[in-house]
Amino acid sequence: MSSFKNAEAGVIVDQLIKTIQKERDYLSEIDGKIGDGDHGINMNKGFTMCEKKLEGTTYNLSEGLTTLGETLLEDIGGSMGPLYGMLFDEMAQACEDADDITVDVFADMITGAVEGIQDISPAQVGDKSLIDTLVPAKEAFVEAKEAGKDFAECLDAMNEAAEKGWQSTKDLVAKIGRASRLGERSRGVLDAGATSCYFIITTIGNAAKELLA
Amino acid sequence: MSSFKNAEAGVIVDQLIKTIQKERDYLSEIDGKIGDGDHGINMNKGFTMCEKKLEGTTYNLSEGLTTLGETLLEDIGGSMGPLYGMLFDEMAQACEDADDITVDVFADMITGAVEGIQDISPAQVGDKSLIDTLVPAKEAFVEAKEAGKDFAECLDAMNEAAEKGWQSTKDLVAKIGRASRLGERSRGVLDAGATSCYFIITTIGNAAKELLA
Amino acid sequence: MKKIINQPDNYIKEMLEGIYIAHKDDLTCVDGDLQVLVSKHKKEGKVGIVTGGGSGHLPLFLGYVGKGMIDGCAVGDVFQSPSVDQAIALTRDADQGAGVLYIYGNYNGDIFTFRPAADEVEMEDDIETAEVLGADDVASAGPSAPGEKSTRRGVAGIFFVYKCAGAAADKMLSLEEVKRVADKANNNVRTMGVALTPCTVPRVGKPSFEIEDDEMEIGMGIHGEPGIRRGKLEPADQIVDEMLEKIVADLPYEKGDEVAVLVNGLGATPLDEQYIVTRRINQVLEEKGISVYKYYVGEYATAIEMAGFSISLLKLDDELKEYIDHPVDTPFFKQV
Amino acid sequence: MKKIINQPDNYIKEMLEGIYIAHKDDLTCVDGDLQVLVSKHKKEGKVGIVTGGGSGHLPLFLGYVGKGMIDGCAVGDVFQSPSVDQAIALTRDADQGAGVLYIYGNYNGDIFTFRPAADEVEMEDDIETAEVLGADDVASAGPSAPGEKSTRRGVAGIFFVYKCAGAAADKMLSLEEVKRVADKANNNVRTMGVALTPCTVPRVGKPSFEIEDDEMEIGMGIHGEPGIRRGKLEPADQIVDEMLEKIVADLPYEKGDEVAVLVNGLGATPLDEQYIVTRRINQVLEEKGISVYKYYVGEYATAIEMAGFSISLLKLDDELKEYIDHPVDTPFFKQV
Ligand SMILES: Nc1ncnc2c1ncn2[C@@H]1O[C@H](COP(=O)(O)OP(=O)(O)O)[C@@H](O)[C@H]1O
Ligand SMILES: Nc1ncnc2c1ncn2[C@@H]1O[C@H](COP(=O)(O)OP(=O)(O)O)[C@@H](O)[C@H]1O
Ligand SMILES: [Mg+2]
Ligand SMILES: [Mg+2]
Ligand SMILES: [Mg+2]
Ligand SMILES: [Mg+2]
Repeated sequence: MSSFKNAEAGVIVDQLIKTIQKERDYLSEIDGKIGDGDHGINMNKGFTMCEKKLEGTTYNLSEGLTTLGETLLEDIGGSMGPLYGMLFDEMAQACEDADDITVDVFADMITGAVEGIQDISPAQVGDKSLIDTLVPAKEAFVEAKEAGKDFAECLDAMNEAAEKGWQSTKDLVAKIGRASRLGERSRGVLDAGATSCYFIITTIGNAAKELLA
Repeated sequence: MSSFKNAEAGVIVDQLIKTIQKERDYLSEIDGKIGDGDHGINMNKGFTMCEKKLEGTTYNLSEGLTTLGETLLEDIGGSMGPLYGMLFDEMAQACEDADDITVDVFADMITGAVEGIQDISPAQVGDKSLIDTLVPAKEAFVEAKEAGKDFAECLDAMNEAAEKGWQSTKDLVAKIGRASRLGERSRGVLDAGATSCYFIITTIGNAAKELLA
Repeated sequence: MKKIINQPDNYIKEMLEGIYIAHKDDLTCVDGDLQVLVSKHKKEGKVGIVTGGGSGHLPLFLGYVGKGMIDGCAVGDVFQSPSVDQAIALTRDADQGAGVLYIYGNYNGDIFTFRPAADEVEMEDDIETAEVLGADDVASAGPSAPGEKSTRRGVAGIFFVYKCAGAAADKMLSLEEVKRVADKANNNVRTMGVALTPCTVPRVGKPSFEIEDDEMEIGMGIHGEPGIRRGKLEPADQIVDEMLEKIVADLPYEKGDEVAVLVNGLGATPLDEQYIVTRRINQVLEEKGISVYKYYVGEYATAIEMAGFSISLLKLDDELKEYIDHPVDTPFFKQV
Repeated sequence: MKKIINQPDNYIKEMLEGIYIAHKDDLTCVDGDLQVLVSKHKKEGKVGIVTGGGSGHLPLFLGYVGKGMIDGCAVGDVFQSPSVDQAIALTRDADQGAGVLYIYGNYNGDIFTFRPAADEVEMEDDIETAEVLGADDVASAGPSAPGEKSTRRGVAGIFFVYKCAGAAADKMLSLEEVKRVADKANNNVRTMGVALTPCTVPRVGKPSFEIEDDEMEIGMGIHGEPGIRRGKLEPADQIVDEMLEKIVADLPYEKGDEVAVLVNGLGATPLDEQYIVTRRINQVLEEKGISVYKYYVGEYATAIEMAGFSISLLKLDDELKEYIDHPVDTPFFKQV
């Protein structure tokens, strides 16, 4: 198939919640190396809060993402609440009028995700943040689409680029966030936000592929 | 000889100061077991302060003891300042009018020492304090004198009793001072004050014997 | 983690419950949200001053809510910013008809919280707002070029910004004027800290970093952010000398200047040590010909149970002196 | 020993130098002896109240010297009584023509200090004196029979004795009356503490005792004197419940009673935890039908850098309430 139904894709949000819950300790562990060790805790708190809000309701993809974005924005402080809050909010807006999530709609969603973050954060690729996962992932998707690849192939390209971007943070010196105070000492370990962003992107990518299959 | 000159016995005070300085760490170590670990520090501070006051002056036994008692009383806080302060003050008073320190004068001195302490402290033999060294030492001296022993023999009896009294504190449960809060937990170790008192008594005893010889 | 707490998840909630109980005549919360803490003592027509940020720094931030200082605080989880919604509710409540000034530390999360909140209340409620970002930590980054955004983080020096701006607002100055005073204090304050031990965020459960038994870290931030030098613990006087050297050179504070000094304990360091430090600061400043108008010594901005302290200098002029002297009555800080 | 100090031998001297610098308008020393600290604010005809004891408990003891509270303090070395001579000089200075009340903790060394001093000034200077010995720690010994000397040690509860007696003196009551008020407060206050970590006396250089990473000791004294039970660290609520059980039963405090509560941090324990504790105290007292007139929360009587806290309850009547409410202005404690 070349698209999937918005109405049937609420499951993508469920998968996101499960993934973050599963990776909670790993995310904190990574954050502990050059940050303050709470990234998994923060993320899990927000995503689990969203899970509770969604419980017993029915929701399509855009509604699920809206709730996730709002929960992060309204109830979760720290850097992550606003950053991921904006990301999911923009993704939701990009698909709220679409019955079918096509490759074009998804391109708008991932582009919106990047814009949502960049709206509030000055972080650039190479600063060692979630941007290092997100921006290449978006670019790979858009390039693949422009090269005429089908939706599933575009998602593969996105997933691959997300992983590469994530791994690239290992050799970077942090220029943003807490770790930036460490200077050279921040080199040699992965960035926590880039890691959670990798899980988020690939979870969405894989879940979307299943819906396409 | 059956007596020694007050005028020549200032050396007894010198010996006392040296002994306490030498035993500083040992006294603190013992105090550390059931007290707060500062007994050697407190004692050393007072005795060294007295050393400084005496420096470059000439003094007989009663003058030396007066300075020692006053220093402890005036400048050293804690329990030890007043207790040993009174002890040396009373010893000094008991010999200040004597040119010769005879067995009778010394009996008055050691009796005064006990009274000096008991004037301010309710501690009894068996309470695990310096009283457990001091009182038997005094009693042994007085008994020996009444039994007609000579001065040196009386001093031997005093020294022996001081050691026995000191050692007796090991099996006692503290009923006074900081360690009394420990109850049964205070049994099994020597008392710090009884230890310093043993050093003080036997230093005086031995120095006096040398002066008699 | 050796703490007197219940479930780490309830840490903030239970702490705030205790605060509202102990200070029930002076503090209350907005719409039942414990994390939106405001003074009970309103003053019609006064500029509202609000703040916020992560918990774990008591008496900072909420401790300065009260008469003569600030009006409210959005309280985040430990070392976490509060949410945008909380900042909005706070601003609405704190507005007493003359606009609201945000004073908060220069941290990512806090900026992400207060800027959207300001946009919202300006649009929705027509509340005029302004902001001043505390950025006093000389160890956290180099000075910024004139007109450029500071990359320094805010630490204990924000106390002086609250103090001066709070007094200006209490004297019924306009929002523009109160912001000017806050900016002046902010631009004239510099801070540096030293840490001896780490702290443990309850929800994390383990120390924020490791440090040897004989080491200190000069310049460490109040969340355990790395400082500028880790080395063997030195005598107090040497530590003070090194810190003051950096602080004084930064503004710079010069011969003939008059300053207020804040000696701030980070949590576990006893007052005794803070006064030993005060003594040395006085010696050094005297040598440099800088005179001290007033000392503040104690715990003003902590890092949970971290051992260490910070020194803040505020350069004074006649106007700031007047504001420094202004009386304050808050549950956590009083000046008669 | 991880402390911000210079030579341990100079600890007290340098700490006091810092205090005199920071509070130069309010505090001074007698005859150049830094350890004899007095208020600069005399009040002719007022009963003088003085205290003293070992250092290491800031703001206790000297921190309460000032308007509306006490007049002076003889400052000993860390955990050591001051000397008799210092107590004498203190008393002479503090006498404002109406006699002097000694309020100090029930410790050997302090008794050995103040009793001879009182004898001396009564004989030599014709100063009338009286004494009240703080003995509020219910964990330190059983209650004493009526008329018998208490064997309990004095801890944080002495704050309430200063507060009430200080107010009574400030209202120009006679020595006899001020002593009566001090006795009343003293007889109606009970305290219990819990410690999580030891403290290190600078001149000793090593911790006062050992305790496992997951252990606490309930009832420990403010010099590290052993408590009544050592066990695994428990949730805050359980610790509070156990402490309150003992405290409430001791006086006993009964349904319908009104109390003031002091939640006191021992040094390293953050304010956050003290407020979590406050919250639980309020729940328990509410259940028991005991109402709280006022809470005091913070560091009032520390044990250098020990982690832990104590709870003190003061049973109030109308007279004590009036004294509790009386304003105070000291460098370390202010009540508006
Ligand atoms: N300004 C920013 N822009 C983009 N990403 C950021 C920014 N600040 C922080 N991050 C990301 O946030 C991650 C840390 O998140 P988290 O631990 O939850 O927050 P905190 O740093 O407040 O503890 C970093 O690894 C980084 O990827
Ligand atoms: N009331 C007392 N009477 C007699 N001896 C006492 C009394 N109180 C304490 N001591 C003695 O003091 C010793 C401890 O002295 P030291 O460590 O110098 O003082 P502190 O207990 O104040 O630290 C104890 O071992 C005990 O022998
Ligand atoms: Mg983090
Ligand atoms: Mg001792
Ligand atoms: Mg503290
Ligand atoms: Mg402290």
